[in-house]
Amino acid sequence: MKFLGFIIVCLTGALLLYGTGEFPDWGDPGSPASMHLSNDYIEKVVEQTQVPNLVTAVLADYRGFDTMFETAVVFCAGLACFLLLRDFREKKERFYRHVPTGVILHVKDSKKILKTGKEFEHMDKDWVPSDLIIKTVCRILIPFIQIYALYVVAHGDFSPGGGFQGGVIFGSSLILLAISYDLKTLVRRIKEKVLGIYAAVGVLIYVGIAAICMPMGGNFLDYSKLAPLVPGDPHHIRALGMLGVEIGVGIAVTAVMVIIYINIVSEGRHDEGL
Amino acid sequence: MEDLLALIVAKYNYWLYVILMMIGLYAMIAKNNLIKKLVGMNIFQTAIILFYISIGYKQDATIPIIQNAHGGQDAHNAVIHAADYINPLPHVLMLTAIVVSVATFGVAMALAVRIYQRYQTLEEDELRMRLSEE
Amino acid sequence: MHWPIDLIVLTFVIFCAIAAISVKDLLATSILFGAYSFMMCLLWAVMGAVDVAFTEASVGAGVSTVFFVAAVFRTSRRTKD
Amino acid sequence: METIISIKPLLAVLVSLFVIPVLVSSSGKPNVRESWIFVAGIIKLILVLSMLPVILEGKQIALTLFEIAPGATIAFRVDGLGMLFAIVASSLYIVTSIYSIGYMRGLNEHGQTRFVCFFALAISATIGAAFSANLLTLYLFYEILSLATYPLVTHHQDATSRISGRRYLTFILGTSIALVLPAMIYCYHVTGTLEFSTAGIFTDQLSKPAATVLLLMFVFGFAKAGIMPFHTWLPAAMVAPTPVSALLHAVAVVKVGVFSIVRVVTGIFGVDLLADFNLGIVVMSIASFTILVSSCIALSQDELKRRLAYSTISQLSYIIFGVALLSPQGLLGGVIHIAMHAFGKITLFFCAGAIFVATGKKYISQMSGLGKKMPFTFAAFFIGALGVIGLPPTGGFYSKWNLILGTLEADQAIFMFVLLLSSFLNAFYFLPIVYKGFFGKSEEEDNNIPVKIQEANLCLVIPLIITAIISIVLFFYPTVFVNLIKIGLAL
Amino acid sequence: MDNYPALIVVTPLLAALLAGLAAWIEERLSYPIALIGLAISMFSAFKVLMQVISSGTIHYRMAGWAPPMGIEYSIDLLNAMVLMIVVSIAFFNLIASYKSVDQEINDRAGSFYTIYLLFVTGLLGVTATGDLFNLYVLIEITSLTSYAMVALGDKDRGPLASLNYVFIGVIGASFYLLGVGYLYMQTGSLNMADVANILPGLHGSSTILTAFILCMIGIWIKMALFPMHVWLPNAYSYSPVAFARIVAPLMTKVMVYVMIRLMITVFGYDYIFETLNIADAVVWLATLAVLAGAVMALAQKNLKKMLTYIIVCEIGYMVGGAWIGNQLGMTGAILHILNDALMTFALFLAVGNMVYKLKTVDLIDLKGLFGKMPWTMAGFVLTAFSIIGVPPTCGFFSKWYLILGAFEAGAYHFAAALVISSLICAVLFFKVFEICFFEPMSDGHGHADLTPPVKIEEAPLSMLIVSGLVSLSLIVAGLYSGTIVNTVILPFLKLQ
Repeated sequence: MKFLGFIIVCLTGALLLYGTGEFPDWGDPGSPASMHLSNDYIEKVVEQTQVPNLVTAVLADYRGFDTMFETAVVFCAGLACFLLLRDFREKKERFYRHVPTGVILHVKDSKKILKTGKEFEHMDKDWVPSDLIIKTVCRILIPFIQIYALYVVAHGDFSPGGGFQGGVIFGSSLILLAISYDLKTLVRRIKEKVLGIYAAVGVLIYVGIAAICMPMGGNFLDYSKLAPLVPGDPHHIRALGMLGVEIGVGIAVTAVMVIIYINIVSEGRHDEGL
Repeated sequence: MEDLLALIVAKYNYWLYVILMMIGLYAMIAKNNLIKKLVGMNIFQTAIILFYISIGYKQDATIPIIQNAHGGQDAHNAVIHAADYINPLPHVLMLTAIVVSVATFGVAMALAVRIYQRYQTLEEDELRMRLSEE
Repeated sequence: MHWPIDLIVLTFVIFCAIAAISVKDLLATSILFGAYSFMMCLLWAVMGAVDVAFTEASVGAGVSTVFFVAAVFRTSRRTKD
Repeated sequence: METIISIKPLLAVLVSLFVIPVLVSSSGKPNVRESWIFVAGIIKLILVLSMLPVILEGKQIALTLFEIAPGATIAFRVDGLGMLFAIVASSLYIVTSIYSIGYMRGLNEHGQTRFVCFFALAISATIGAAFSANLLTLYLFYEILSLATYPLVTHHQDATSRISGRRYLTFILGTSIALVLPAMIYCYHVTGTLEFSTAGIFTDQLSKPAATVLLLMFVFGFAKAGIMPFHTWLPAAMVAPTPVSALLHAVAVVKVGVFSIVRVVTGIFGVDLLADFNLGIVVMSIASFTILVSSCIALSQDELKRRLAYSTISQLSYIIFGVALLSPQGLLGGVIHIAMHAFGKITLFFCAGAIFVATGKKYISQMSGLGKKMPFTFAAFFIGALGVIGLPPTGGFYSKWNLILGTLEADQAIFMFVLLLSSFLNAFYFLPIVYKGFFGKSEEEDNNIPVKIQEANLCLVIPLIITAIISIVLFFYPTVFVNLIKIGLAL
Repeated sequence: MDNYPALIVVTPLLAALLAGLAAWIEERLSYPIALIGLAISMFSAFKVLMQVISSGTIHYRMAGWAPPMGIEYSIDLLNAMVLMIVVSIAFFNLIASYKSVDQEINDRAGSFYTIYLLFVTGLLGVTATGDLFNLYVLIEITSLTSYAMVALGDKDRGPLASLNYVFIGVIGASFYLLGVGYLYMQTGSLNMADVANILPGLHGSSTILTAFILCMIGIWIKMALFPMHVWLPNAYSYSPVAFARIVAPLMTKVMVYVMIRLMITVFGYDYIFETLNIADAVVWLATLAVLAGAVMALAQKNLKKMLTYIIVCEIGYMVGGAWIGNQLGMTGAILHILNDALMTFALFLAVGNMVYKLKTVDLIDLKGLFGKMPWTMAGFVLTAFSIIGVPPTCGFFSKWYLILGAFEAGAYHFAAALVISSLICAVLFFKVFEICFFEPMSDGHGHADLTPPVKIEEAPLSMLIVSGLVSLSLIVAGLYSGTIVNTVILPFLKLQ
């Protein structure tokens, strides 16, 4: 196997190098890649869409169709992880910490469930995050991260960023919550059902905005036809359309990231994890 | 010497992406551990992304965000030279590619966990042994 | 003319890649993999692909690494190769 | 030659297909089921006969259904040959269905509904083959027939029938896919058409070697014709219930094979082309080899049906032989032998089945003295034997007479001796049975128990008497068939 | 300006999302939603097909941007036909799936339908799109959904098969992506038509050659051409029946379509068959694929596995036909996309019915099936004949065109392979039939009083009806293949 792999790899490498032979020099402004289409984009985008961040403009408008399916891929990944890993059976053995004394109880049979609260607190089998410093720091940190995520989503038109990055950051803030406290905290905060619905709704926002353009008399995704629906300067309607789309992407990505994390880390039981 | 240097400068990016790609592919084919294979897969994909980004790069040009176009109106009187900005298209494509790769990665991880649940191992030869004795 | 930086980062990237697939501890692999992604993202930032770099920083170096660690946490950490 | 567009051929093919659902639905009530079979069979016969006068006037009936590619259509065309074959098949179908009722009920076979359904399917495929206007359609029905007869051959669903079913398919399906299909597509590739025409479809595209290869591919490919060495499926297929052997392996299946070869020789290559390349001699030698060898094998068979099977093989080769003579008399004798042999051989098979049902005896050695028990059966057997041997007063004589004239006409006198020799052989392996039957001593007589007549039930006896009578009648009035052939081959 | 081209792809996507919502809120809703979505999509596909036949190629601009800046759907006769096939098979399979999904994945049915719809969306998009990168994204959607589904099927082997599928699938897709990158490097465009316009100037270039090879290898891996087929049998035979019934007929065929699209529209005949001379090698490869697929199928003990290898063999037919390099061969290949989709669908429907009753379909489990499930077996037999290539079923006619093409190109080895493979298929299927027909072996000459009648236990009506209809459609498609060729395929090939 190793040898065969080596042969295949060498062949591929040889083929690719052979292909690079006639490449234009690296960063050559005159190469066809940077002449044919890109110039059109660079010169036309701002006047056509009022969005200075070319990448966002091309991503969400000119090639918005790609991005829609990209979001669908993310949604699909979340769904796949749910389908593959989620199992609803309760785990047999459980651990509790008696808060006043700090004694740890190990409950074997699944029937017996202690009421967690002031006296007992549920704790994970192999992950014991009871460190005060980490908890506090994260508690302070997380809101800022989330605000930053929102900024990234909202400001995607003008600066690097956009729905996807913002969504990932927001999702990782939630994951941070799960890591610094424990998985139960996160699951208690955000129900699985809510995540699932958000994931679907996020993509729906995108597809919905795109689809509304058709009854409005435009092609699919043609934001410019949305002008009558939105108050304000019709001049910026495309920018607004992109913003809406980006928000949808953000929501979906956030939800999916959390779903994937939860399912992987708890083997789909949603009880214990990192 | 000079021209050799020039040649290296001109092309090394592409060569290095080829090397990265070979590393990834080799890991995917020859490695024994499934997680390692996944790492190889990711390296493979990032190598392709690197290749695209290298296509998009343009000398003496800045990032593809039009300056002083905020608000839009004054964008009209600001003249835009195509030569000043890097080609945005590959970036767009690669954003999509990254998303796809991370989605695949997540699913693959989930699969790996499932396999471990079932067989208690991720080493390919052991898995093959288990399958044959079943 | 910043190709030297570029070249240095590239060598780092390749180093990280080889290390990531050759160490025997999967947790180490995951961290090296994060480092690899971060290097990659630097590289792209140098090449002016800010959005891609941003994404890679948040995804490659961020979330994927977390997924990776989670998966390693749920499976085995040691490996033969 | 003027052509009439009519849907009759299609109806004649479809009628027994349409009846199949009815048969399935009435599987619980045997009498209803069988009555439907008769209705279908009679309608079919009427449809066929209703086209007869038109054909005799020298017209043709044509119907094009689908065009697959330019020149390759699924179409029907009724001409003399097709008509001849269709009449034989559809009339014998009715007789056989009477017979099969008696047989299947007499032996209390299982799966009778399945049996009759596939029987109906097979007969429509046969009629379709008879009426097909081009090689593609012919191939289509040929294949359908092969597949429809498989469940009939393996009707008993036991180990032996499994083996013989395998052999059946291997030879029939295998040769048709491996030899006929490429040959047919090659013809289309060369000429761009597959329509039968008495002049042949090739103008000058074929070199002699190519023509030889193609012809051999066809002759061996239509393995239903039982040319050696692709004949072994026929004896194997004798495990089937006797009505199947009777109708399918004396009339429908094997004759479709022969008919296809006749079509290819006269319609695709054209007599003249073959005469120019002088390929008739090749086919003739193959055929005569088959005739002699299989006759000799037949001599050595003790099981009656197997002996009949081998005699069928040799008789089929008569037909191919006659066609390969490429002379008018030869063609006439060969093609008319389709009909003559059909009536003769089916009588023989009926007798074999009747004997089996009545006495459970399969082997000739057990049959001495049976003639006194079942005189009608053995009389019919005698007539059938005469027909197959080719002696007056049976139709077989007419065809064999023409064949011999054909050999002289094509001045192939050597081959005349083949015919005569094989006739002697036929006589050797048939007449002793009759002799033993009537004059031999059965074990009852040995322990001198008085022998009383105990024929099989009427459903079995009547058909074989009918066919025997017909094969005598054909000796005196062969004119209809002769005219059909003359029209069909424009002799 | 009608939006049917967009609707074809978007309705299933919308339906998928709604079904995904319903899965969380009211699970019973997701099935009707899926059904409606596919119905609308099928309707629009039909409208588009009619429109294309009557008035030529349709160009639909996403977001109204003119290509090459925007993404464009350009739907010509070929797309329209394949779209119609894909969506109608998806729809009918959905009807048949209701019961089997109940049986196999009773909880999470909603999520199943969501993934199912996403998969269909991906296939439709792949077929409809006129943009090279968009194609990649959609291929990824189909692959991702199939990974999930494969893992969902067999509890033990599923995940492993799926993970191997992931690795190979990612390699394939990445190769394709690389190829597109190389193309973009030299042409600077991603729109198929635009690239096709620029390419002729660059025919000599080694980069373009590399791009071509990479794209082809990627697509071949995805369609499981012979040496790269290793992932297919496990993946397809371990996936749940409801999904196997759609992935087996459609995935590979759509990939074949993509190959033909790249060959004809993007790179062009004269590049492939005149500038490069690799066609003969590929035809040899296809010949090998046909034979190898058939032989490997012969070795299988499990019906599903056997059928998957038959798919591998059929892939060889289409690749060979497409690469023979004459009109007849290409006609045969395109016609076989339709016919093989139908045949494979019918086969897996029959297998689905068997699995529904028997749970496992190892060949030994099939004893006496003719008695037990007569209708299912009738459909199965008909389909088998079509694969063997018995007229008037459709399998015969595509074989007819392929062999004609092979003769015309003088590729006699390919013609021989076709004939041999149909012989092997005959052996295969009659092996199965014998088991179903003769066993358990009835001694005593099979007389009525000795063989007790077996009672009929058939699959649910919904599955039966669908499989019956599809099996009959094989004959219809066969008889009208002349019409199909004359109205769809030849005009399309004339345009190129």
